[in-house]
Parts: sequence; structure tokens; C-alpha cells
Amino acid sequence: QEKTLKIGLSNGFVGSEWRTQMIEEAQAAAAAWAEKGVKVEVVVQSGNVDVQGQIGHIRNFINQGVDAILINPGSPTAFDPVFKQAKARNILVVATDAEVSSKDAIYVGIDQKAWAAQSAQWLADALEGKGNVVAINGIAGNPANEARVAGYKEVFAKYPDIKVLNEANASWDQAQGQQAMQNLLATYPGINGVWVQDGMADGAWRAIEAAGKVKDIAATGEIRKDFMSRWDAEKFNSAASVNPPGVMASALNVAVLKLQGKEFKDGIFGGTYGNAIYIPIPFVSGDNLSENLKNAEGKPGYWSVTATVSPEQAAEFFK
Amino acid sequence: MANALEAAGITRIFGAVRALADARLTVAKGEIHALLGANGCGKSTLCKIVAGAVAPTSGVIHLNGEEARFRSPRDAERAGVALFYQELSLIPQLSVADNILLGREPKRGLFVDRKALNTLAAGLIALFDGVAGDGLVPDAITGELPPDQRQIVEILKVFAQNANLMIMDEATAALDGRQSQRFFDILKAKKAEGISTIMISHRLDEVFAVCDRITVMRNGMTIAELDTATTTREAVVHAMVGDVRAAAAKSVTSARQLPSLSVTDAQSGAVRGVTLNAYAGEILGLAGLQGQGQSALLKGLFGSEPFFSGTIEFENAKLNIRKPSHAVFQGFAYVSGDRGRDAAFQGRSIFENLVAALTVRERMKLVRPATLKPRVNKVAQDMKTKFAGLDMPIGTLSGGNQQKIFISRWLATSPKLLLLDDPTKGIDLGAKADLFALMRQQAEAGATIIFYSSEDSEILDYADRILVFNAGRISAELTGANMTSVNMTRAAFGDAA
Amino acid sequence: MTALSLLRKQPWLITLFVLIVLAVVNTTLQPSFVEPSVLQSNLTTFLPLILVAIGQTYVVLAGDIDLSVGSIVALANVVTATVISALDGSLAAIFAGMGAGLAVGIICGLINGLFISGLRFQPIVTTFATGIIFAGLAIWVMPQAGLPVPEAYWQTYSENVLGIPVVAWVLVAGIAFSLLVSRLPFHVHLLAVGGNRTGAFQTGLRLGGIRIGAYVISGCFAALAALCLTGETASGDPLLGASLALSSISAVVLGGTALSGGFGSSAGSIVGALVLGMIGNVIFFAGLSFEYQTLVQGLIVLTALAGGVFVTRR
Amino acid sequence: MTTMTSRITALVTDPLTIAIGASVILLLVGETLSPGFAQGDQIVKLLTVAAILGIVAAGQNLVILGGREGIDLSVGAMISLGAVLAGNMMSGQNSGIPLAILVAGAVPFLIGLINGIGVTFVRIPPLVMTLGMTAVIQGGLVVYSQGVPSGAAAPLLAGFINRPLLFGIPGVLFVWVGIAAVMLFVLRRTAFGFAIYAIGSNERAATLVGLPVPLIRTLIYGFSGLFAGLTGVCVIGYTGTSFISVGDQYVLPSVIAVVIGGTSLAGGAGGYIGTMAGAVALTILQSVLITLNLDVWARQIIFGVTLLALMLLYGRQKKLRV
Ligand SMILES: Nc1ncnc2c1ncn2[C@@H]1O[C@H](COP(=O)(O)OP(=O)(O)OP(=O)(O)O)[C@@H](O)[C@H]1O
Ligand SMILES: Nc1ncnc2c1ncn2[C@@H]1O[C@H](COP(=O)(O)OP(=O)(O)OP(=O)(O)O)[C@@H](O)[C@H]1O
Ligand SMILES: [Mg+2]
Ligand SMILES: [Mg+2]
Repeated sequence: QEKTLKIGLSNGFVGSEWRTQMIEEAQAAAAAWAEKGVKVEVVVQSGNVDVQGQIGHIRNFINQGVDAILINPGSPTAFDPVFKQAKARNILVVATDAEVSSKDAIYVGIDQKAWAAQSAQWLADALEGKGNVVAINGIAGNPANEARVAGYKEVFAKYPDIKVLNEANASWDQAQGQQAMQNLLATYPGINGVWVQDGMADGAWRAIEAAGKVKDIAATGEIRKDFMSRWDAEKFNSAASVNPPGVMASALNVAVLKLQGKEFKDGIFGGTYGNAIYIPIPFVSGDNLSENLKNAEGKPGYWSVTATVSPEQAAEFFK
Repeated sequence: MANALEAAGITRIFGAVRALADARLTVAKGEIHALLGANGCGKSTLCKIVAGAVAPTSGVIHLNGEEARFRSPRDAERAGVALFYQELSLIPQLSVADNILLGREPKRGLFVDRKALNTLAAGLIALFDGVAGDGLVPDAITGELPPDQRQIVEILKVFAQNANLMIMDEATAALDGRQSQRFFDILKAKKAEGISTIMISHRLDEVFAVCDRITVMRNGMTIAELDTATTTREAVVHAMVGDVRAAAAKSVTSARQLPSLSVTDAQSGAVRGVTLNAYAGEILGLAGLQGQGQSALLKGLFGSEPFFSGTIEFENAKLNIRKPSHAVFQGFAYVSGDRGRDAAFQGRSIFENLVAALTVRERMKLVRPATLKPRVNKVAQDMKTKFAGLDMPIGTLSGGNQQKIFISRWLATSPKLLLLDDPTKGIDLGAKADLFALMRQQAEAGATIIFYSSEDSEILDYADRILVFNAGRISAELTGANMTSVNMTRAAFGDAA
Repeated sequence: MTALSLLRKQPWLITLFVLIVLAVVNTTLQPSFVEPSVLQSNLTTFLPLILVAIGQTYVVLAGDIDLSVGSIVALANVVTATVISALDGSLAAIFAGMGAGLAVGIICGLINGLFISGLRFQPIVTTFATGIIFAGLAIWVMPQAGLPVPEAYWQTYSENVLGIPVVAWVLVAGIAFSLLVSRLPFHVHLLAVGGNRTGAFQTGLRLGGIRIGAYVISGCFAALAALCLTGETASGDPLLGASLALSSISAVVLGGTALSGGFGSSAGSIVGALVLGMIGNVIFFAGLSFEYQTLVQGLIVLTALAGGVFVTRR
Repeated sequence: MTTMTSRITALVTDPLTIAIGASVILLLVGETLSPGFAQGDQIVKLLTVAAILGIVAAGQNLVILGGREGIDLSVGAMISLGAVLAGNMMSGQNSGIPLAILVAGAVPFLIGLINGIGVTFVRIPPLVMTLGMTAVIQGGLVVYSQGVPSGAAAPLLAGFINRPLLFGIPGVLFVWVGIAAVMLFVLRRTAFGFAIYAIGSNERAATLVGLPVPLIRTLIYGFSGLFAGLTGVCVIGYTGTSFISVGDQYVLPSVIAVVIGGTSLAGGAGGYIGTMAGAVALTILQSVLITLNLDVWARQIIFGVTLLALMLLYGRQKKLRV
């Protein structure tokens, strides 16, 4: 009888359904392993905690003696010492959603910069390379936010006729996104494009609708079912890079394979810190919107478009 | 030899209020000097200016011939001035010893020397040995002490400063006769050491017994400086308030009807089995030393500190009074002498302060100022309360006028039973006379009135009947010709009359 | 003295009892809890809150409150990391960085104290506002988390000195500070200022100095917490410590200090902070499903507060 | 003469005047920095946002007026709760609106009563009680929202908040005016309102005139929950969907709106008109900061400094040496 693989999962933010879906998909992935005869037990610690609280999570996992730790980290660098301690106990650490600098951990997830660049490129194309753009960002200083900002800046820099008028911050909060957009629309009557991330896009589009400018503005969107339904019905000129909640499940699949003793292929790691395995970033645009909506049938309104690296796909990362 | 204090031309304006117009105060070395005047005439303000707690608008102060400009009480303390604050300056959470020596703790190295602190405090407390009552020990928590002991702590705090000039702003207001006597003995001893004292009091007996000279103020101005030896009460009172009102006549006790209030074997913390009757139309006085259960009886009747056992019958109905609202609905009213703590809604208007009890008594849902204002205004006017308008904040009134507002608050409810717990504490002669006239008026209109006073003379002068308390029990009932100071004192100390 | 009156004077004894219960429960759930390495690792987690709570206590005792401690932690952390890397990262640079971090804490505390005591600003809103400013400065100093500190710094932090972990030394120093200060006249004066501000003024105490002093202590301990966090996270992060302000207040109250001022002790707050930390720990090892963790934690904290206050209320 | 000057002084230092003055100055600053900011249309939108803050601040106002360090930090979680509950009751259907309002009002009201009981009878300091309750509500929301669709605003409600109803003014502003009328009536013309001021000013004296102090204090925490729940309904109308941290951003602004509106944190003094002006001033300030093309740290510092400047004008404590 094989031993059960014990995997700790640390999540530091409970305010969004995306995170809930992320955890649930990881638990589902663990259940799927069981059907293949591999017992995987996922221990979750989830709460509204800061970096320090998440370090506490990791310490608890270490003290409990898990085999691997999955984390959606709140900081790129802050976990270096604690990951080192985990490594010293022979615990595998896999971060997802935001990259970490520790050489004692690996990252399995999307390239946040590319994620932003993808939708910024769509926006640039939609504007045919010229126009006035505003951006609504998340929380300044947050690593994912900074990577994304770098991503869209890089794209817009290639278009001298695209002018970024203003960049507001709305804390990834839908209502604040709506309020910010409303203020921006009032101040800059000539806005052609909006680059906005995640749930704030829903708010921004509401402000655009309220201002009666749906026809005049192209703006990035998001990937929750509710939003996609409106997008479809109101014919928004929109597109969205998908940050799939399934990243945690992907990380789990990679971790299980690694715990089973497989070796990573040479040269598979890249990214900012040389420890990342980037996975594909789906994209929702007018072209495949109806397809995505069909997939979402029967799901709750907050359900996000997702994608998971299956165990078979994950096996590709290994020798 | 220079005077201990010479304050001249002191003025102080608070917004629109001219608290001091031209105050002058001269105190010689080693004298006990009385500062007298009606409520709100500026005594406390003048003293606080001398002690650095209030800034003067103009004026000059000389201490021992040298000009003094204090920017804080700290400066004054350094110059040897100590003030007993009328509202007390104690920290309720701290121990008695910490309070007495606050800011001048004995130290051992960097740390507080607890042992020395307690010894020093115990030494000071010993000054009131035998009269302070139980529980006044260095490590008692000050906030848990009864009012008279807190007042003693404030006095000791002044003594601890070893000042050359002590200012006692109504330091005896909450003390009983023996405590006051001890206090005066100490003052006289200090006087012998050359220490000067300014004493504010509304009790002329005390003033004439211990003070050498008297300064009288009216409306922020010093209007008379008198020698105690060569002046008379009448002269002083006239200087203070202009005219003296006659004391209210006692009721001619006719054959008693059935009692309106009967209390049987009431027990609570400080009440140890009290049975009494009170009659409509009479003013019943509660006497005895401080803290013998008089206040507790009144609080028990009003439900703010309910009795553990015993029965209360009022107008032939047995009552179960567990909280003040029960009492209010029965038509009871309670006036406390501790108005700052028990009565004042600071920051609110005079009107709001006046209608508070009325809204409860009449179970109002809506408050209509248009109809209520004339009603309460009349009551307040009947008490000769001085105020600029009903919408002014209560804090713009002097203590005495505030107290009149708090009494009017209850009179507006036309109470059937009026409970007064040392209601004249710190109010001036004029106001006092007004108050007793009003009590008489209420009694004649059929109300039952029970009052306690820390001043024996008030009880002797105004009560129709007296119950003397000792250790939570009634030790004597005095009526008619038996109502004498001697009988009262004997009963107070436990000798049944 | 009866047990109840002892509890009234030292309400944190109840919290201590709760702590012991939690420790016993935790040991049952997680037998390794008493191993030195596990104790050390838990202490490392709890330490920043303990330190911030010690500092917060003095402000609360004086009748004020400091909501800016979280931002001070962030600012001190990024300044420390920036100074260390701007210099050469040598040992001297590490000390310079730590000094700079402490200076930040002291200056922030001084600013709070001057506004509140000097200009008579309302403490809650003022420290909320200065907290926003300090957080803004932290982002200005370091726009994004990063900038690793030298290994010597964080290695030392996780090691032993004279056979005892550095974190334990810090805790001992915190307790010693708390005990020493409780015997200074300053402490009595602090209680006086918090218990009856007018009375304290009339008594001639230097109110300004005392209240500013409390804020400076609070800022200083926030900076110390930042130095510990820097040792724990080995880097700078402008968003660090955001939760510390409110949880430090919970710790202070759990430790038996009156939020209205005038009564309590920082020793109690240490126990309060340990209880808060242990609650999270117990919940984890109880194996609760993740959906219930926040709820149960909230309920336990609320119950602990209610119980403590209920037993000791006057 | 003196009374004239003192009246002018009183007017100039009146919190209401200051809050309104601050609003006008901020509007002018906004208009100068980015023309179009102070257009009629935009002002209506700003007021809509201010209305949402103003409604939650009404409850906060009552709690703070009630004294004994009254403050309700759980309003954020209650707003989220109200929004999630309302969303689930409506599920996008107009017919669900009445039930949504009922449930989203009643549940936070009951939780508010629990806050009140903790504060009043157990004597837990309000700051800590409501902070603890925040964690409990958030935890409860995580449990509750499991697998349950978090719902959506009914079109009628969304239109009521976001689109003009009469004279180009959205319905929510009329609701705010209505709430203001009720607040003013309750505080100035009812025994309950007088009692709130009384217990906030001197709890002991309030007990001694026979007021049911514990009941009143418990109720005002209940009302704070009620207002927060209704704010949640507005928020879901504004944003269309709800999520479980949607209310977090309102907690401290609700306190600040009350304080810069001239209500004393010590209780017993202040009123709702000032709070309304405070909510408007705060909303305009936040908007101006969004429109300013500045780095985020600079925006934060300007926000903090502006708050301090407002404190300087009137949020100050009494002098000890008078
Ligand atoms: N801080 C203040 N603000 C406004 N008015 C004040 C202040 N202090 C005193 N006053 C006013 O100054 C006047 C004098 O007050 P003061 O306290 O000196 O009277 P007093 O002689 O001590 O009266 P009492 O016998 O009642 O103690 C009063 O009318 C009072 O209203
Ligand atoms: N800090 C203050 N702010 C406003 N008013 C004050 C202040 N201090 C004192 N006063 C006012 O000064 C007046 C007199 O003050 P004080 O407290 O000395 O009166 P009092 O001695 O209690 O009156 P009485 O002797 O009649 O009982 C009162 O009207 C009081 O409200
Ligand atoms: Mg006086
Ligand atoms: Mg007086």
C-alpha cells in the first residue's frame, strides 16, 4: 500500500470567489488522483492574512510534516527563509498565481506580464494603434499588479499614437473600479480604450454603460460567467486574458508527479527568478465568447473560465 | 513682610461670558482667608488662575512679593501653590497612595519606591484617623471610595505638596461635621507653621469659626475685604447676595393621616434593616454622620441601588422597584448632590437637560419643543434659575444654576415622592433658600419629601421630622422640640435619644 | 485578597489561563508542539504581533489609540531593506539599516504624538490618516516588494545565541521592558493621563511629554516588529503588517487593558497576543475544513473577549 | 457687536460649514485640474456614491452619538452580508426586490443587536466587539456562499441606483434624502433621539432619569446593522453583483464622514446633517484623487494630509488649560 501524499495549501485572501474556485479545483484534482489509485490529501489553510500570516501557514505545514506545500503567495520575496526551512525538511514547495524569488520553490502558473500583454495587444489592435487609453489597476505594490502594469506598458510603448491618459488604482474592488471609471469618464471625454483587470472590469463596464459609451469604447473585460453574459447581451467591444482558477490544480498535479519521484526536464524552468514553469494563458474574445458561455452553462454566476494542466499534460514537464 | 498672595485686576473672559471682571485677592502669610460669593461669581476661576490651571485674560499675580506668571499647574506647584479642585483632580483607577503622591513619587534609582510611597501615604491618611471611616487605606482604589473619602484624598494630595499657599475650593462640601473639624484643626496647625490657606465655602459657620479674613466676590468682582473679628454674618451675606431670604416655615404638623410611604425592613449594602413611614405634605430629614445608609436608602427607594429585601408601599400599593424607571413611573424623583456625575448631560442644551425626566414620566414618543418649552421654562423660572436661553449648553451655567436645572427637571414631572440626596452641595445661600422654599411649596401641594444633607443645620432648619442614621439603621426619630443639635449629634454617634 | 478581586486587578490572569488551555489543546492535537524547534517556529510567527501589542498598550493606557502601527511596520521594513542594500550589505550596513528602521519608528511615533498631544487632534482619525501617509511613503521608498536582505541578517534571526533562539531573546527583552517600565513613575503617570486627563493636568503632570512618549514607544516597538519581520521575510515589502493595527488592539484588550485608558499592563498584552496567535494554530491542527476557519476563529476570539471581560467587569 | 462676531465665528467653525466649504473647494480643485469634473452630471454621480456612504454613515452616526466609545467596525462585513443576501433573494428578478430588502435589512439588524448586547451587557469595548464580529460575519459569508450562487441585482434596483429617476436624479438620492429626514426627525423630535444624546453625554444620569439605557444602546447597534444591510442592497444595485468583501471599503470612511461632519467620537454631540456633508466631502476628495494623474504614493499622502488638515479645522480635543 502506497503512502498518502499530504499536501498543504495556503491561501491568504478569502474575499473573492475566484480564490474559492481555485481551492475547490485543487481539491477536485486531488480527488481525481485518488481514482487513479494515488491517495492525495489536501490540507487547506485559508483566511484573510498578510504575508506574515501566510508564513504562519507554512510553519504549521512544516510542523505537521506535509510532503508538499502549494501556495498562492502574497509576496515574491518574503517567503525565502521559510521556504528554505521547508526545503531543509525535504518538503516540495510550489507557488502559483504569483512568482516567488526563492530558489527552494518552483512556480507553476501563468506569466502575469504576458497575461497583461495579451489583452493590451488586443486593445492596441482594437484601437488600430491609436487613441486615448486609461488603465485601472489593482493594488500598487502588489507583485501581480506590478507585473501586469509592466506588461501593458511594454505593449503600449510600441504604439506612439496610443496615449495613456491616467492610471488609477481600485484595489481589485468592483465598486471602486466602477467609481474610478466614472470619474475618469467625467474628466476625459475622449477616452477610446480602457485597460482594466479582473472584477474591476465589470465595474468599469457598468460605468461605461451608465455613461452611454458602450459603442465608443473598447475595454478589456473579465471571465466570470455573469460578466460574459452581459458582454454577450450588450455587445461590448471587449476581450479578456484568462487567469484560470485552475492554476492551483495545475500546481497540485505537477507536485504529485514530482513527489512520485519524477525528475524535471532540463531547461524547463524560466521566468523572472529562473524557477517558473509557465502554463498557457487562455483568451476570451468576441470570437470564442459564445463557446465559453456554453461551457459555463449550469455554473453559478461567479464561476470563472478556467483551465487546468492535467496530469498527462504535466507529465510533459518531466523527464 | 510681603503678602503670600496679591492678585490684582484679574479678568477672564470665556467667549461671551465675563467670569472675572476685576478680581482682587490679598492673602497674608500664615492666615486662613475665606473667599466667598454666590454661585458663579468667579471664585473657582480666580483660584484656578492663581494655580496655573486657567489662563487670565489680564491681571497681575504676586507671590511673596514676586511676580508670578504660571503657564501650567506645574509651574504653580513649583512656586508653592497647591489647589484643592472643587471637582477633584483624582484618578479613579489609581490607588489612594498613587493619587496622593502623583507626580512626586519617592524613587529608588529610576523606579518608584512602593514601600516608601505607601508609608508616606499612610502617614498622611493618619491625619484623618478616626473620622475618615473604614476603607481609606493606601492601596484602596480611589474610584471605589465614597465621596467624603475621595474628598479627603484630594485634601491629602494638597497637603502632600507642602505648599506655602493652599487653596481649598469647597474642600468640606462632602465632609461631615467631624471630618470638617479635623480638617480645620490641620489648617490651624499649618497656619502656625506660616502656611497660608484660601478657603472657599458656602457654610458661613465654618468661615466664622476658622477664617481670619474674608474676601467677598460678586459677578466677577471683589467687592469687600473684611476682618472676621469685626464683621457679622449679616454683613457678609449682604455683600454676597444683596438680600437674605427668610427660611421657609415649618409645617404645623396636624393629626397625621395614613402614611403615603411605608418602608419595612429594607436591606441593601449600606442599609441594614430600615423601617419608616413618611407622610404626604411633610419634609422628612435624614441625619447622621456621612455614609450611615442615608444615601443608600434614597437610592434603594429610587431603584438605582435596589434593596435586597424588605417592602416598599406607596399610596397603599406594594411596589417592586428594581430600577429607576420603575420609580419614575410611580412619580418618584431623585436629586443627587453629585450633579456632574449623576445629572448633567454635558454638551447638551438646557432644554434637553430639563425634559429628560419628563419624557420618561409621560412615556413620550415624540418631543415637541414648541409645547414643552413653555412648560419647563416656567418651572425653571419658578426656581429663579438664571440662564440666557433654553438652547444654551448646560455648561454655560454655574454649578448652582445647574443644580436648579436638575431640580426643575424633576419638578416638571410633578413628583409625588421627592428624594433629595445632599441637594445643596456646593450651592450658594440664595439658591439654597430658593430650593427649600420650593420644597415646602411642593410639600404643601401634597408631595412627600425625604432629604439628606451633609449640613446638620439645614436639616434642623428645614425638616419637619428627623430620622437619625447610624450604621445602616435608624437610631432615633426626632420630632417637635426634640429636634435639637444636641439630640441629633448624640443619636448620630449611636446613643439612642 | 479573594480570587475575584485578584482577577479584577490582574485580569490578564484569565487570559493566561486561556493560553494554558490552548497550549494543552494544541499539544494534544499536535504532540510535536512542545519540541523546541516547533516552539521556536511558533514564537517566530507570534513575535511581531507581541511587539506591536506591547507598544500599543502604552498608547492605550494613556487613553489614546494608534492605528498607524501597521504602516510604521511597513515603512520601517522597507527603509531597513533599502538602507542595507544601498550601502554594501556588509555587517555595518545591516546595523545601519536596523538603526534607520528604528529611527523611522521613533519619528513616526513622534509625529503621531505631536499631532495628537501638541495639536490636540483626535487620535483614531489622526493615526488613521498618518497611517495612510506612512503607507504612501513606504510605497514611495519601495514601490514593489523585493530587495532581499543579506543572508547574515535572516540566518542570525533564525539561529541560537548562547543556546537560546534569537526570537526567545527578543521575547525576553520585551517582557523585561514591560516589567521595568511598570515600575517607573512614567507608568503611573501614563495611567493617570489615561484615567483622568484633566486631573492629571491639574496635578501638574507633563501631559504632552507623557502622551508623546507613549506614541514614541509604540512607534519604536512597531519598528522592532519590522526588524523581526525583516528577519522573517528576508526582504522589504511596502504592504507588510496591514493587519497588525487592529489585531494589536485585540491583543491589548484580551490582555486586560481598558481601551478607555488608565488601567492595564503590557505584560497582559503579551499574553493576549500569544492567545490570538495560538487560536489560529489550534484551529489549523484541529483539522477544520477551510470554509469554516475564518468563522470559527472569529467566534473563538469573540468568546475569549466576552469571557475575559465578563469575568472581570466591575 | 460681540454677539455678531461670535455668531460669525460660530458659523465659520461650524462643522457643517467646514464640510460644505471643503466640498466646494475640492470641486473647484477638481474642475481646475481636470475640466469637466464639476459638471452637473458628474456631481449627480458623485452624490450617488456619497449617498451609499451616507446611508451606512447614518448607522455609524447613531452608534458614535450613543457614546461609551461607540464605533461600529462591522458595518463593512454587514454591507457585504446585505449585498450577498439581497443578491441571493433577487437573483436578478424584480419580483424578488421586496424580499431582498427585508432579508438584507433584518439579518444585519439582528447581528447588530448581538453587537449591542456584547457592548451593553457583556461590556466588551465596541471597537473590539465589532471587529470580532467582522471576522465572524466574514467567516459566515464564506460558509454561506459555498456553492450558492451569489446572485445578481434586479434590473429595477440597478436602474434605481444608476439611472435618473426624476429630474435627472437617481432614485437612491431620493432614498438618501428620505433617510436624512427620518434621521433628523428621530434625533430632534423623538424621545428615542433625545435618549441617544442623553446616554452618549452621561450614561449614569440617563439611567437616573429612568431611561432604558441598555435597550437604547443595544438598539442603536441594531440600527447600525440595519443601515449597513440597506447599504448592501444599494451596493449590489450599484455594482450589479456582490462578492463577500464588497463592503470592506466603507468601514473607515463611514467613521471619517461622521467625524469630519462634527460628531464627537466621545458621544453625545453632533448630528446627521454634518455627517451627510462629511460623506459628500470625502467622496469628492476620493474622486479628485483618482482623477489626479499622480503616483499612488502621492495620492495616498495627499489623502492623509487632507484628512489631517480637516482635523486641524475642527476635529480637535478640548484644551486643558482654558
Ligand atoms: N471654562 C469655562 N468656560 C466658560 N465659562 C466658564 C468657564 N469657567 C468658568 N466659567 C464661567 O465663569 C463664571 C464664574 O465661574 P466660577 O467657577 O469661577 O464660579 P464660582 O464662584 O466658583 O461658583 P461656585 O460657587 O458655583 O463654585 C461662571 O459664570 C461660569 O459660567
Ligand atoms: N472646562 C469648562 N468648560 C466650560 N465651562 C466650564 C468649564 N469649567 C467650568 N465651567 C463652568 O464654570 C462655571 C463654574 O464652574 P464651577 O465648576 O466652579 O462651578 P461650581 O463651583 O460647581 O458651582 P457651584 O459652587 O454653584 O456648585 C460653571 O458654569 C461651569 O459649567
Ligand atoms: Mg466654584
Ligand atoms: Mg461651588
